Amino acid sequence: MMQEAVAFTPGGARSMIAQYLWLIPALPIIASGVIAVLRQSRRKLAAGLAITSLSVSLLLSFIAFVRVVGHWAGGSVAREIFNVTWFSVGSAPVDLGWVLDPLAAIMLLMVSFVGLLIFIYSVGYMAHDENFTRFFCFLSLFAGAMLGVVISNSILLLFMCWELVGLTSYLLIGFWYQKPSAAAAAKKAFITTRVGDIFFFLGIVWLFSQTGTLLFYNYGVGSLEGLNLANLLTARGGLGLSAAGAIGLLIFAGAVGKSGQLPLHVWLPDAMEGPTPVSALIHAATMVAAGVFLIARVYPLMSIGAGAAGTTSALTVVTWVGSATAVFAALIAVAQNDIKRILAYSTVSQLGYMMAGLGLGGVAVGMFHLITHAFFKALLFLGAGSVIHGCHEEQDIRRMGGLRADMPLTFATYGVGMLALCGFPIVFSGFWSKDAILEAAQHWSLSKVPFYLLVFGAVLTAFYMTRQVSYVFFGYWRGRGTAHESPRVMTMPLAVLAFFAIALGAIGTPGWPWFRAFLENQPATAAFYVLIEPEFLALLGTSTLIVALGIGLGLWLYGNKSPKPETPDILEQSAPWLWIPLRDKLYVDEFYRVTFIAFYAWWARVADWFDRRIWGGIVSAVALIFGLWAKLNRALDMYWVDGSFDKTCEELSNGGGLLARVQSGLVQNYLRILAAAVVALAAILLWSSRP
Amino acid sequence: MTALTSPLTGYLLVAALLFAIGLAGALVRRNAIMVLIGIELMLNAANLNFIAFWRYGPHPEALTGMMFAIFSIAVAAAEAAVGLGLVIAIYRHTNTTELDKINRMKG
Amino acid sequence: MNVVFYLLAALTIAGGLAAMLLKHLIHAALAVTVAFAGLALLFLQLDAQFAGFAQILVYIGAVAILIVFAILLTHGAELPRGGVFSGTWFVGLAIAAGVFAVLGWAVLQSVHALPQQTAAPAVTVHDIGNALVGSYVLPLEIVALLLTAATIGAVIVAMHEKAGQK
Amino acid sequence: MSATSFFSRLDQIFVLLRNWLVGFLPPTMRPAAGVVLAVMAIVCVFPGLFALTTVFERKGLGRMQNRLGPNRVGPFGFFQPVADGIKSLTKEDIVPISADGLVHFLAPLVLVVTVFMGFAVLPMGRNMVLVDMDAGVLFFFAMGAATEISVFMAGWSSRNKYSLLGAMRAIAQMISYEVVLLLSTVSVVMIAGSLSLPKIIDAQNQYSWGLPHWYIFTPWGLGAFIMYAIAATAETNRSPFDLPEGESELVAGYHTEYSGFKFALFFLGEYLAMFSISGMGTTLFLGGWSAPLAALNWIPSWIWFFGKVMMSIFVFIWMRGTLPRLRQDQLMNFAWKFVLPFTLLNLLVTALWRFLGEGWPRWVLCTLILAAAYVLMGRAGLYRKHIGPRSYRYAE
Repeated sequence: MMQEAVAFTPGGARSMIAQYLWLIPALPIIASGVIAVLRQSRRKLAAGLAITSLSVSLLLSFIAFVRVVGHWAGGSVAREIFNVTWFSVGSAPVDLGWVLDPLAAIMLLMVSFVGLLIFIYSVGYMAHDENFTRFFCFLSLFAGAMLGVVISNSILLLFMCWELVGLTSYLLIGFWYQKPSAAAAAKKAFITTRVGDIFFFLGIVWLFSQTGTLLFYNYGVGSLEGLNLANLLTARGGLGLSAAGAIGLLIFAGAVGKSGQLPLHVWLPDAMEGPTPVSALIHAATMVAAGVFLIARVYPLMSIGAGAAGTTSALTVVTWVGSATAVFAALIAVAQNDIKRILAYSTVSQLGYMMAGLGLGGVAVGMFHLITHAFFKALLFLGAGSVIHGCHEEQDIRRMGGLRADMPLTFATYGVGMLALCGFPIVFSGFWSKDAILEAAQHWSLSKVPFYLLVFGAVLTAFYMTRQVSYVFFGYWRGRGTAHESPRVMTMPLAVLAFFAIALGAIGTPGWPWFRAFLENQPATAAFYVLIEPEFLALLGTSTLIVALGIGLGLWLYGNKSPKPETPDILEQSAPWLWIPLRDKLYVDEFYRVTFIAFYAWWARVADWFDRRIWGGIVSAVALIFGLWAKLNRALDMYWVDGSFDKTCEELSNGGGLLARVQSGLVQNYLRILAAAVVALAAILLWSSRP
Repeated sequence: MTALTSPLTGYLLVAALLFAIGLAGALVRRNAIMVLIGIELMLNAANLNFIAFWRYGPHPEALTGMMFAIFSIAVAAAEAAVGLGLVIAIYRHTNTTELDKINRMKG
Repeated sequence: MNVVFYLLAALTIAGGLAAMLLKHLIHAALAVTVAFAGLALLFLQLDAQFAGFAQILVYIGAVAILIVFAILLTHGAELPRGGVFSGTWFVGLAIAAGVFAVLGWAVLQSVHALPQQTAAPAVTVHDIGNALVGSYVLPLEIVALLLTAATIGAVIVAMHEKAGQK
Repeated sequence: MSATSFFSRLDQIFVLLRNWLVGFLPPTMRPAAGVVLAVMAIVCVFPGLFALTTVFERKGLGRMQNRLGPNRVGPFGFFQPVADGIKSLTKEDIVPISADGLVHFLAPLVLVVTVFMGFAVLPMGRNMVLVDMDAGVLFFFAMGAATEISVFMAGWSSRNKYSLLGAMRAIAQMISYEVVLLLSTVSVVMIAGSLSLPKIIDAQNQYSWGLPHWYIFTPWGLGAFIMYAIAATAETNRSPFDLPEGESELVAGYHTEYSGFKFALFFLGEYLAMFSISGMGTTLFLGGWSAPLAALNWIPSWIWFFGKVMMSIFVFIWMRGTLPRLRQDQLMNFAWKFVLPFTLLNLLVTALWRFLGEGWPRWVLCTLILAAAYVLMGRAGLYRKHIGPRSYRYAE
């Protein structure tokens, strides 16, 4: 099969790396398989295997990246694909394949790099866990699956890896399954994402039935290129959408589930029950971003047929959902006291930013924020992990404080992450990526509302991050025992991530939009004059204002005064009407509980009731009737005892005996009767069908 | 007789005869193993039909009959294995393999 | 309709008949082996090399041996007292005759309707292989599963019960 | 004439000879006559080889057990087989009174015939194959499977518990190892992409840097060859798998009750089976009649073929002189718990090899996997003390 696939690809000039791209996901998966069979005591070996395999993947990803950059700089088309026909059902071939293009290359690099850092970090973090090997088995399985999502060129393969990722996330959230809360959270995450995945799968099926191919790119006959795409545009999709739009929305539903967008965001905060490295890797940097990546991958589907407004209904939906999520989650984050929950809600809101960026400004804008966010949010989570580690598994920020003295390195790096998240101007990468989104929102033709929403969200982000930092690192120590700095193996990754949280901004400034050019496959031109144009300066001013407002507000309310853990929050004292709902996460969970869950419970009860009452009732009724009948018979017997009755009985029993003789239990009798019947049937048929 | 001018007819008749023989064996022999052998014969007769139709049919390149025969050979092997295993198990329970002695529904 | 066909047909039928008539089970098993061989040769006569060899491999190599083993394991080698034919053998014979009558009649009825391809089909093993892993891949997988299940099942069924489990 | 043409003639000498002989006949009869000639050649050559081999085996075993082998009849006792032949022909042919006459008579014939059939598809030299069958490999193994029934006939018909036990053992062993035999062949078929033996040889008959592309020189090929060799030894009931005729336990296995010419036929049949299965192994893994070095191509192909076959025969004899006999349960466990799993693994590796396509990665990957598997297995064995260094206790 393989050979044939190679044979009929025109222009077989395919680089080695593109051909062996599958090794990148395969290595971690193999490693996890090996780790799975290791004995629990082989901790070093397990960690070593996982880290080695992932670093090899990182190396390969880097080679691939260089390769793509070379293509791009060379001006040739920067997409290499490699397809394999897995098997074919009837005439429809089921194709798998992988693609190496700027999008994939960037993601590969990001995932394997951040993943590697987090692997290293977890060696320290999980050092005292007895299920160390299991942890690394799951973790590297996840890494492999995630890399698979990134490179896959066939929507089926993508879906497989997607589900695998979901599975590992489930396993890792429930890693400490002794904790009922963890088990519950795992189940919640799994089921909630299923809801989205069902729609996703429908989308896949529809796409396949429309285009007849599972491949995204296949030299002009893939589902995202050439004629197929045009047909998708013309085909009707219902609700006044084109098929492309409808399928895009279905796929977007999958993305909503995976990356916690508005209706389905509830699982992400609970997912923080898992170990912190998991939260950092899966629920901040990579997996939740997979949804965004998915939209970026199928962007042609979403964006085709853009009207005069320069956007499509699908993209509009994406935008609105994104910006709504951004503000919604940011609001909730303001009133949380669990250090990881705050970060989780901030993740949700940042994902909203990315979605909005995709909807407003296209792939480059969304992806840029994805990449930068991956770094600084991973940084924040790992920092939070280090804080938790240092405070003896304490997660309530009200029971911390003054840590800047005790854990200087963590504090410094955390500060960097926080500023990057707030989008502190010029210096930090977060600024540039968020700025790009805001700019895109400002120029959006349909409505200005998303812009205002996003701006408000930015203020809130700055605010709650300031609140958290001043709670954790300033004031004086309010926890039990004394805090201590984490081991080197944990702080080193923090430092590296912090460096990137700053440096990454350089590749995406309006002055030198290398990232955008790379993703959109145009030559990158440095235009530093943009940086001093009034327009940009105005934007710079506004965002500076935003950040300043947020941070200032935060400092004014929380700065350096450290209230007793028991005393209610300042906002709660001043504005309980605002605080209470926010603290209770705007009652989304409660809402679901009283609507969907209640509905299902009710339905179950109904079914149960049916079983008991109706069917059971029927049965007992029948029994009753027969009982009556029997009584009647007895009465008849009493009044009507005579020979004829006995005779009938005899006849009946004889007839029964005759019939019973057929049921002799002799197999050959049955066979005989069967054969005779067949003969008779065949004879009749033949006779009737005789010319 | 003119019927046998077509080679296919000959094969079909042979297959029919073989099938009948197998059926007869399955019906008249008392030993379970012989019944199984009879069934094997019937299966083979069916295979012969498939192959013959494949050979003389209009589309031999479609391989349908051939494939059917191959698959049925594989399935027949499985059937023989399971059937004989059952016979042996029955023999363990009721010390006999003669079907007209095995008429109780529970061993 | 050449002489080879008649010979092979005679061999096959003779084998089948002997298998069904011989009193001794082992003889019957050997006779049925002859019938299998005859069928394999008939397949070759029909230009179905692959099927023919598969037939030899599976039936003579495996099924026949399996049958023989079963016979020896169930002491089928010694002759039963009550004769080898069931009491109502004539019924069975009549039904079988009926089947043959119907089938033969049908065949002879439809002589003129039968296809008359005379050119030997040019089908190589390569084509068969491609078909097996191509359009027939699903049946292939299913048969693989079936065979695995059958193997395990046969082993479990024929396994000795533990004491007290019976 | 020039040397090259001379050697090419020498290479094709038998083919030319046949064509020359056939030339005397009218054209209509030529193909049939050619086949008949080839069959006659096979029927004459291999029994001759068998005669030689018996002498060699007895002398070789003698050397290994440092004693002289047969050395009375003729120079160095090389006419021993002649004497044996005369003896077996003149001996009385005893049939036990209670034996099943017909079956007892048919068994050796079935064996010899089916074994001879196997040679029909073996290419013994360039253009020296009796029938180039499209499904040659399948045919070969079908014939191999058919021999089992003859073994059973022999064992069962002679109404002798030793014979029956021997036959049962032989069949159980043959069936178990036939699976391995076929599976290890499948990997070759997978790579060569054909069931026809000449095609398989052509696939191996290429040279890079003067070295041949024999399958034994690939990781999976080596593994498959090892498994094939084990299975072949068991399939031909040779030591250490010679339980079916373990003389210390059952007198002579399934041919205990045979004497005279029928016994000779069994003897012949077993050695022919050895030849054919060695020829098959040669064809599948050792490049058949192709020369081991490009430089040696001038040597006639049939010399290479028979040389390789005799080499493997020698290995058979060597093993017989070296290894102790297994126990029945050991035999079965070995078949199902060690050989079969590794053959399957080997098959997977072959598939991987095919999948990876040209290039160095497939060498590295396949070698790593197989080596890892074998090493791990050895470790496991040592770990659980199943295999590994034995400790002997000597009587003091």
